[in-house]
Amino acid sequence: QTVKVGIAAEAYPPFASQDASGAWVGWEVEMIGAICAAAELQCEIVPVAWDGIIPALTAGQIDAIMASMSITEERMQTIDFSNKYYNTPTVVVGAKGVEMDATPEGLTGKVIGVQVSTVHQAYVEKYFAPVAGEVKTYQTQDEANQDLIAGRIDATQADSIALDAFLATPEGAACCEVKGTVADDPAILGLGVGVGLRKGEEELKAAFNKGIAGVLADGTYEKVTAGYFASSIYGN
Amino acid sequence: MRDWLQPHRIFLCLIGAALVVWCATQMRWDWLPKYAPLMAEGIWRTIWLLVLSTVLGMMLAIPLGLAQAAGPWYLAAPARIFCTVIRGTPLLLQIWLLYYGLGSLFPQFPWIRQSDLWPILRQAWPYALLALTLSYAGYEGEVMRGAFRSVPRGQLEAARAMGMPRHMILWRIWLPQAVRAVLPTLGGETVLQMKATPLVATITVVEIYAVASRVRQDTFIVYEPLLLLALVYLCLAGLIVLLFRQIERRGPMTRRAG
Amino acid sequence: MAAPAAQSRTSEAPEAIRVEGLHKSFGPHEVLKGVDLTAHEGDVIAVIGGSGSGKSTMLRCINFLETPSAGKIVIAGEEVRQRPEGGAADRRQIERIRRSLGMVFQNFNLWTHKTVLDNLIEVPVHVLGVPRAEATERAMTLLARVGLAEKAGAYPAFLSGGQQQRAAIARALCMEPKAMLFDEPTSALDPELVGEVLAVIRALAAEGRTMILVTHEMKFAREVASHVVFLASGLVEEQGPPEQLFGAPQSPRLQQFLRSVG
Amino acid sequence: MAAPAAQSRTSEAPEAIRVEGLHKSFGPHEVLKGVDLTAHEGDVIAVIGGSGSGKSTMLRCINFLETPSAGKIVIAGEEVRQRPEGGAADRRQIERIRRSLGMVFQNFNLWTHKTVLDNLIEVPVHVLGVPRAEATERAMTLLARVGLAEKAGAYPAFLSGGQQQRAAIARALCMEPKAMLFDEPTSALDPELVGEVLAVIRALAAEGRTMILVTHEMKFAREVASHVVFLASGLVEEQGPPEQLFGAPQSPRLQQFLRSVG
Amino acid sequence: METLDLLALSPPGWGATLLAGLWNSLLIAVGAFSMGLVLGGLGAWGKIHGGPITRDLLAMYTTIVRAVPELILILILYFGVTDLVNQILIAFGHERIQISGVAAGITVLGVVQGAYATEVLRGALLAVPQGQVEAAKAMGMPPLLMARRIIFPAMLGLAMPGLANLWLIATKDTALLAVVGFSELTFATRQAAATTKAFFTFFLAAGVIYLIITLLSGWAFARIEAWARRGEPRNAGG
Ligand SMILES: Nc1ncnc2c1ncn2[C@@H]1O[C@H](COP(=O)(O)OP(=O)(O)OP(=O)(O)O)[C@@H](O)[C@H]1O
Ligand SMILES: Nc1ncnc2c1ncn2[C@@H]1O[C@H](COP(=O)(O)OP(=O)(O)OP(=O)(O)O)[C@@H](O)[C@H]1O
Ligand SMILES: [Mg+2]
Ligand SMILES: [Mg+2]
Repeated sequence: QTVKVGIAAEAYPPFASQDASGAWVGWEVEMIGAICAAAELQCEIVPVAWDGIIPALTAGQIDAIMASMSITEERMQTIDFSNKYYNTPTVVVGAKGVEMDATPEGLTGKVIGVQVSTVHQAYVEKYFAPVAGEVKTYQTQDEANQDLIAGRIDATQADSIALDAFLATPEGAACCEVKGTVADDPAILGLGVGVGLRKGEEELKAAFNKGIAGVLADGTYEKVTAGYFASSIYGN
Repeated sequence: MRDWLQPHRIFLCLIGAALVVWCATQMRWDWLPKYAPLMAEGIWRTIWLLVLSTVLGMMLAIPLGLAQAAGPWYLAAPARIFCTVIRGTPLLLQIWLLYYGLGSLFPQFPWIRQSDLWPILRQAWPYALLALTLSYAGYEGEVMRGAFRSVPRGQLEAARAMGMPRHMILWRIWLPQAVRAVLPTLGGETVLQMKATPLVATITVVEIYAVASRVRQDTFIVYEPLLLLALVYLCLAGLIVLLFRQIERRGPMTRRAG
Repeated sequence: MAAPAAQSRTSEAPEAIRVEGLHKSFGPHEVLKGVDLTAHEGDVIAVIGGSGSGKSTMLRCINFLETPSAGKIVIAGEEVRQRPEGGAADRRQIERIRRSLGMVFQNFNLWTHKTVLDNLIEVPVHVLGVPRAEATERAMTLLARVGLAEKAGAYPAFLSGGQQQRAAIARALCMEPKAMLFDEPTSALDPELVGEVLAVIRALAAEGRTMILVTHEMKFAREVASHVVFLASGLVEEQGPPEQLFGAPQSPRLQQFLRSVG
Repeated sequence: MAAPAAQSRTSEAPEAIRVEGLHKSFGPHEVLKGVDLTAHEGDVIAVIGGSGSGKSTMLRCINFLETPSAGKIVIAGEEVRQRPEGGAADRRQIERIRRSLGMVFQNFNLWTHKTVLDNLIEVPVHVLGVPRAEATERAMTLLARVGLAEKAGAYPAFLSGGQQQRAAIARALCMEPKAMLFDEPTSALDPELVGEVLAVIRALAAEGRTMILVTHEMKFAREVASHVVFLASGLVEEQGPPEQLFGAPQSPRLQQFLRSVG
Repeated sequence: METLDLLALSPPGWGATLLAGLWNSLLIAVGAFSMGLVLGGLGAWGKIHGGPITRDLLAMYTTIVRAVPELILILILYFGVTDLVNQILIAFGHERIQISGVAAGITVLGVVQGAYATEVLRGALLAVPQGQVEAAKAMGMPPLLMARRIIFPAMLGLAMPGLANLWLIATKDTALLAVVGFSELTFATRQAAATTKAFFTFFLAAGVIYLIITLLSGWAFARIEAWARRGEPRNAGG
């Protein structure tokens, strides 16, 4: 029986995006193939819009979700997660020439932008919101980046991959720089990204865990990652 | 009160009550306490955005409609272009252009950044309000154009023949009759406007829809936040419908009885 | 029955309305081809003529509801300034002049969103600045006079044809204008009410007000008018005191027109 | 001038329209309080009465545009079935009956989005199934008859009052109905055209068509009618042949009403 | 990449994707708008001429359907109802079924459009002078013929601006269909923008496409309105 693996239909490069010819490419897309192979599952990729991805899972139209879905306590009450298959470091990027670092003291009085419903938002709300001037929430990280360029926020916190890509663009390079990596809080940041599964499907969960362990063990993980990133993104 | 006691109404109310009870008992609401303050804030933001943008938008729509229906070409043409462009491009794009386009020009001038206006200009809500107002004005300008056009000419001639000044004809004869003819349309457009407000979430203005979305994303609970959102919208839409029905009931019935 | 209006044409009284060489075309269709007409204060001028001969158009031109293609209109000695390409040059002038001219439209044009009473007091209260109580009182008196007192609170759509016409007449009277333009003011009225309107018009004329009225009822014209104008093919074919026009019509057109009256 | 219609009331001819005990109230206001009226084929019945006395309402009840509060309406021997709570019981029956009744409204009600010609051929072509060419020909003949041939392509809003009225008459005639209901069909017409309409009505009556017409012009009523009905306070106050009603009115109300005619 | 390269018709340009999205958008918009017109016509008629029960049901329809976010309607219809049906089918030993996403989307949008159209048409219907209708009735026109030949043309002029607005909203509301896996213009635009990071290029391109649709349809609507108002004299200025 094939396992239908749902991915978000919205582009999220470099993890999963559609090129102009309609083909799905990216780290996560390759990783799905690798993990399924290692887990000896027959997988089929089904793109579903982010808004419909949970209903699709619960209604049985897909069996698993691999769409850079962060594991959180709150979400675990609704669906199950496999072990993490990646976890990127979290950094704070700020405008050049403004004094700050990635600590509550350094961000006191600053306007911080963060993408809504991410672990970063949870982190910012816990550590920075009490001291920050204001916390603005964005629908996408791109919008937060735009506002950083425009000077309407002083800093933004996100995973290093998204921000590295931003700093690689001419506008990003001109305006901003990495201000530091935030202090770890395993309860929020440490869980990483896992495969989303219907509650109670222990067998499938075990299979995915086996697959993830497999790709990590046999070097496939490193090989795929090398094609996209400078260093490992598994986290510690 | 007595007309509420008709059998079919009681029946419908019972169905409604049963649905509510089922939703309340069979679904997950444990997230509610945590997000309640956010929701209250979101509802408030939705309401004032809606009220301000429709009132301001209508104030723009009247001259826009009038200019197109009866104005000289040098007023009609720009009004026409404005309405076409606003109605012709997605609201999201307009919000984007205003906030990330126009709005990000300001910070490039140091004197603006230093001025007293900057704390307002760096906020998102002025852009959200502006975009929503212009959008409502564009759509309603078109509706009002048709409405002004529909008032029978004799009604205006009677006013003119008695030497009413132009502005008075507009306020006392033309506008009331025009608005009456399109009240249901305007009611619908106002509900549409309510449902357009969530788009401002893309520029960090968090209203009720954005809160509901956040609950969904945070918890992966799908239907409950949306149902609560639907309930809020239902109340707001109910208010809008009631308001418009009240206006519609005032003044003459347009039909001969019988 | 009262004898035909005995007032003679008082050319010594000041001029109230003068129309000179009035032309009006709708597209290629020339309706008025040079109409001349003078009304002195206290005159009651009846305009008669075939359907479609341009009577309403002429009244509407006097009030500037239609822009004349050519010609001059002088109200109380004041010429209405026109722009060369047509259209009124001075809106305020027009508005001021119109306030001194009451008009009753052929199809009444009562404001549908206002009650009969509100139709009457609209202009006195909001344009002429009469206090509301005073205007209401005047309006109610007028409504009683035309037998509509009990319909004061009704909307026009719920009135009979004759009631609408009476309301329209009362609305024009309520402005207390110096001159009145009536377009077939008795077309929907029964003989009793026609008599009543006749009396009202006579009373107004006695006060020195000027009236131009279009009518199809020759008997009414004969009784009410101090001067009759016969319009045909866009021109004044014949005019004179009613006794002369109805008694001894000169032009063949008028003779034929009156033959049907019997 | 032709003599008053000489047709005597032919009670042998079959009954065309019968109204029995017709009541109609608008809210608390009772307009008709039990009107009885019978028209035989070929009859021309003139209804006269003061403004607001319910003449239009009666005509509108006869073809069910208003639902009678009580009473019976029988058209060509067929009773219009009514539901107990008011309203027509059988839509098809009403439609069929209405097709045999031409109606000319007091305010014309021409369809504003259709040209005069299209107004005329609308019902013949789309309801009665007359071929378009035939209907057009018939319509053009009628328009020529009422002197509107050149306005066939015009929209009603651009016509004079009398032209609209003539178009409305022609529209009703174009259906070739068995009976006609006219609501003041000559109110906006000059004397020449009134004569023309008179001739048309006479010709129709001679063909055996029935007509009920409301009018304020007593002379016209006298000339055209075979029978006159005087409506007052929601009741038929007096009726009879025109010579009798106009020559020797019995009731004080009618006497007073006619006094103003002089 | 240059702007023009980004918009080129063949990959790696995104032009073809956008055009395909446009075609899908138009398809859905036409479907939903037509369905809305039919529902709206019936709804307006029922609201004015219907009995008390019809009127109450229609009031509920227009209020609820307009108020509830389209997203929840489509989620319930596409996932909730499908799931329910499937559970029942499986319980009886049948195969699962799958509603077509497009059909579900058009249905939802059409039902929503119908609610708005109901109000637009109701206003226009009420504004038709009663005399126009009475003239038709008095000549024995059957209701359907009367609706088609007299009432519809007479209300068209006033209804046109409202309907034009609804149509334009329909062309843009199709974004919702992304949830059921349908790539229309808005979604294609976002996809292209997110992948290439050329936000302004693609959003402006989409804006221009929408503007062209608006101009074309605006022209068509204006023609219809002018035709509908051909018998009405213009209201000249103040
Ligand atoms: N729809 C209505 N609602 C309320 N009252 C009405 C309505 N239609 C008519 N009336 C009233 O009923 C009475 C009779 O009206 P109707 O139109 O029948 O009069 P009429 O005899 O035709 O008068 P006229 O000669 O002025 O046309 C009037 O007092 C009028 O105000
Ligand atoms: N707005 C218009 N556009 C085109 N033609 C018009 C317009 N108004 C009037 N006409 C035409 O001008 C002519 C004169 O119209 P007018 O209304 O002045 O006639 P009238 O003498 O008042 O006739 P009636 O006694 O029938 O009211 C008619 O042939 C009419 O069709
Ligand atoms: Mg006229
Ligand atoms: Mg009447």
